[in-house]
Amino acid sequence: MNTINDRTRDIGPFVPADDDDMLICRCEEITKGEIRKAVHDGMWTLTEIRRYLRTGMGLCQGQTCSKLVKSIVARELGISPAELEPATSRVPMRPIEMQVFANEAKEDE
Amino acid sequence: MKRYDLIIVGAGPSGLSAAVEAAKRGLKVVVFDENEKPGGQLFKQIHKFFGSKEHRAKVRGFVIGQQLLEEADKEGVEVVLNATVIGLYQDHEVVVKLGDEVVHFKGDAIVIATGAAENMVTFEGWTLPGVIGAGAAQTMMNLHGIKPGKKILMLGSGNVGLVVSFQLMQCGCDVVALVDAAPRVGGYGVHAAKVARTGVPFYLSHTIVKAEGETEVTGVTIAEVDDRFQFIPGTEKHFDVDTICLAVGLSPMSQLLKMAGAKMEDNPRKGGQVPVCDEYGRTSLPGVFVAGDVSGIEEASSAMIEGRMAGIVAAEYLGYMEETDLDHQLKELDDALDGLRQGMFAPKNRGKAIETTEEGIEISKNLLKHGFVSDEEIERFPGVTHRVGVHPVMECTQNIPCNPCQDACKKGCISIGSNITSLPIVVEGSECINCGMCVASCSGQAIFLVDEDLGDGFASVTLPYEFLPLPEIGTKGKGLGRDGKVVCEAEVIQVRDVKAFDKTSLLTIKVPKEYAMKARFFQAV
Amino acid sequence: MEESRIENHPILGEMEKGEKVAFLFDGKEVYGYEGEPIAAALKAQGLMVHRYTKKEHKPRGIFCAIGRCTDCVMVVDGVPNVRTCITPLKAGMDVKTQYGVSDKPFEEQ
Amino acid sequence: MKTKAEVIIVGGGIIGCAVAYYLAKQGLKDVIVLEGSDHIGNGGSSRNGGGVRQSGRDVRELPLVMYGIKNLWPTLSEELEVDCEYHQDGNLRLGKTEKHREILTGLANSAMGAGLDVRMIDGDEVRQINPYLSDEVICASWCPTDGHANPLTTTLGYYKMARRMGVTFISGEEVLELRVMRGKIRQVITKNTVYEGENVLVAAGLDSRDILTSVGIDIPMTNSLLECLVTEAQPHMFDQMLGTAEADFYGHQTKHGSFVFGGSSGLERYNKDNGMVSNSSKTAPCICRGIMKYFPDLKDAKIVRTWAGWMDASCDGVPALGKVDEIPGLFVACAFNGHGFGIAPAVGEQLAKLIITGTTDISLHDLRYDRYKAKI
Repeated sequence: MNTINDRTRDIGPFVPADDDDMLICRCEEITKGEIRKAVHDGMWTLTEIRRYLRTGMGLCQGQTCSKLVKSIVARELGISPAELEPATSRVPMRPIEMQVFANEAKEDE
Repeated sequence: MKRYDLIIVGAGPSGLSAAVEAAKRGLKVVVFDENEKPGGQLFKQIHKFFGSKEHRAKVRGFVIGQQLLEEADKEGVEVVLNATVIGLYQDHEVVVKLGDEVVHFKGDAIVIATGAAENMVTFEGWTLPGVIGAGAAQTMMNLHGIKPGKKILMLGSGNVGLVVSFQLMQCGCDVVALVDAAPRVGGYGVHAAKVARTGVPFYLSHTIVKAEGETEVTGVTIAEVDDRFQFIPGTEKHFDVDTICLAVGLSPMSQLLKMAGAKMEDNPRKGGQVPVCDEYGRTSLPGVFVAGDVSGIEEASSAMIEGRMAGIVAAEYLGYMEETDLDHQLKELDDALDGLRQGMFAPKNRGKAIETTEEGIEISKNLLKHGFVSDEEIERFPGVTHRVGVHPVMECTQNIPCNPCQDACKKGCISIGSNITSLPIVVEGSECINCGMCVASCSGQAIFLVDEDLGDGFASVTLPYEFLPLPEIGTKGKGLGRDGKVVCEAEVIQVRDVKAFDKTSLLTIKVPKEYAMKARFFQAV
Repeated sequence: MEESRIENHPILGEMEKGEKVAFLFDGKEVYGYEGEPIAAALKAQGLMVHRYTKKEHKPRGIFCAIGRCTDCVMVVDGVPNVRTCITPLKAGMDVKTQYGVSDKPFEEQ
Repeated sequence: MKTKAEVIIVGGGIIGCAVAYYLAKQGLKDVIVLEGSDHIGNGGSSRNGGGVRQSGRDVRELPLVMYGIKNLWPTLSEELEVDCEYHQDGNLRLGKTEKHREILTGLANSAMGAGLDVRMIDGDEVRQINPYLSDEVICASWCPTDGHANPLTTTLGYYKMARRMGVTFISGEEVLELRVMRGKIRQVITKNTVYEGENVLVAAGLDSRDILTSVGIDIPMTNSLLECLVTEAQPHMFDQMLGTAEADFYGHQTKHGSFVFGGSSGLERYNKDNGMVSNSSKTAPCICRGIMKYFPDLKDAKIVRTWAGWMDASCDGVPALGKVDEIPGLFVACAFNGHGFGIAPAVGEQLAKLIITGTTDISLHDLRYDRYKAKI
């Protein structure tokens, strides 16, 4: 947590790759190229990537793509994936209808 | 607010085990599970489990699930299904979606046993309908009775990929190939061998180039990869398939713990993001415990032991047992867990290329590369001997924690000894009575009963058979070798299907004498 | 038509099923077994495509089958984004292919 | 690592990023932005409801936000090369009771006095503008030039462009104290490093109070929890920004199709902090009930995420902004009270101008850091 990260560190230029149009986030339809470009735009944490591109913000809440995104970002930054803190998990763990979420069971029942 | 001594999230092997132990010690326990049916992945696991008696070895996964549920019920555990835990908040508050409302609960202690989620891998066309997770395949066929596809390619040679490939064939699907980018089969050799001998080709150091098709999968192209996992041009191979099944590992489903503020770590050896916890599942949050895959990917057998441990430490945490009893009660479980964590596939050996067995025998190269032990290699393993009359041939060639075969033989023909990972040996001077119990008890389907000389130039081979239709006596067909290729003519001379075999039928085939140690599967023509 | 159903299984025996019921798929009457996931009933009919994605209009079908990935969502009784792999089938349900978040094909949206 | 600069900005939220961007745009690129958390824009900047509105605001901050909406927001996406998802389709501030009508009329009148195009409309007219609203709504203030945008992409867009132009950003650098040397602000001290700057801007939200305390400046503010939620994507319904008379519910439909709503449960000032800004278990259900009263049609929409953030609530509800006269070189921008997003471009541009030239186009006098007085 809270490790110094100097965003001026040189990570080299963005080099287009053959598989840049590969879909990574299935829910929000975000490609590998978009993720790689975002890293070069300065989005160096998974939280920033998610906020910038919406990866992992779809219906599945990142359950499918988070590990994939992590490895792409780590590779682009030249670091180990384990060094990247996963984006925060948030309530609700599964999508829940508004009328159900609103309907709190009464204490006396 | 409704309060329990212990709230458990997840009614899989670890959650139910924790519930049973805690309830036995007097705790008021509730288990929430989001699924319609309890048991977690156990109900999709139709193969016999490995291990020893205390690990419920040779019992099929779904039966273990039923047993656990019965125990939980007997101990007064409340198991609530279709109950989605949507959040773990401060002050041990668990909010659950139940039907059309949300309910707030408090637990003096909480066990998170949410299991794991499947990893994915990308390739061109990976989003096409027809590309599915191995878990999806298991769910469809074993829970809902639907074949996931007709012609299927499996990616992943770990235990999940191997076991699911076998299950796909059991329900009538055609598995056209088993592919893995790694250079060696990742799962148990015995699981690989039972798939390979039915004729499924293994492509190690290969991966998927693309899934073909416009609106759904109609084919797949794979290619060989070099040691940096880059495609080698010119090695492409095409298969007509309608389904591609992905079994590329699991990740702990630890989000609830992260959300609640537990200290987390990223541990590749445990499969990803896991809560920091001690050996009994105590996390950094007082009163919050973990068990099973959520704290590190392992097998259901170890998840059950971890669950029991968590249930016991939770009981101690809440004062339902004396601290002084704790060590004593955990000791037995420590030993059981330690037993499971031995051998070539132990967590501590993950990623290591092991070349020889504990006995100093060279591991079969063919097994690792192609999924089967070659005819030449098999002779060097201690379970493979030659004798007059019927005798067991145990093609068990890797050190895995498993010993039901030793107990299965009432005549004492088979010995593993006190070290549960040792390779089984045929005991000198013992007498085989051809009862078949060893064949049916072997979770790896690696034991055969062979009579190398029936007279008239023929031999008999008795093999485990878990497919439909079951051939009848007199059925003529082909004997397949360990590699799944036709080696000889064969005829079924005996079919055994008794209750003690637990749905593993025993086929005895008659083959020419020279194929006694080569024919290992039967294909009717 | 029902060839994807496993009639008899060497280990599990005969599969338990609910009552056979009729439901609508894209306006056409089809049959399934009450209580099985909608996706299972559709798979038994040979259906592969559950929806077309919002951005790229690409087909999607069953992927995880346990309610996580949300790729199998369809419009059920007028409500979009229903996870068909974990939603039990009921008699008379109106199940439609989902286009983006609508049951209308993109050219009609 | 660069530790000396012409300007050091404490806080990598939208204010810090916007000031850095406008400084660089005006040629001052010798700037370091220090963000205490691991992520740029990790406080209110990425946790607010996305409103870009003038109506309902205190007249003291109206001139700034009106300036921003007129001059900066319309071209922001092109300027930042990111889709800020800015929609200028009006703001309905809704009322359900006569008391609400009174509050709204008061707010509307004072805003009109400050030159804002805002008027009171009745329930029927409200439903002509937004037919999905329930009959419980009896009136609203309507400001057609208000709107909403995406706080995440806007904040990170400012960061991206400032970084591209040469500003140094360092995250994970929590500032502990400032130090005055020879009568001027000079040092910015973190756990690991001592930075030195000619000018220092403190734009660190709630933490600004502790940081400024180290040089004897106090901005009276306290924390208050803001909680929001977002639904899955839904078919397009409406484009207006919505709020209520008592500011207990607000939200909009995003370009993505999801609805972002924030709301109050009445507990926000008393939430416990377990170190990770967590939601209360009671608020999201409360927001859902609130939404359904206004939008019964959304009852089947699924909530996919909830989140919370600390607001920097000042004693008089408007920010502290500008030059700290008694300490040359020190500037503040904090206490935005949960509505710092819409105003951020204007604040960023004007503060950059203030730092470079010593003057602003819009007077910041009413927002001075030392305006706070006792009531008698």
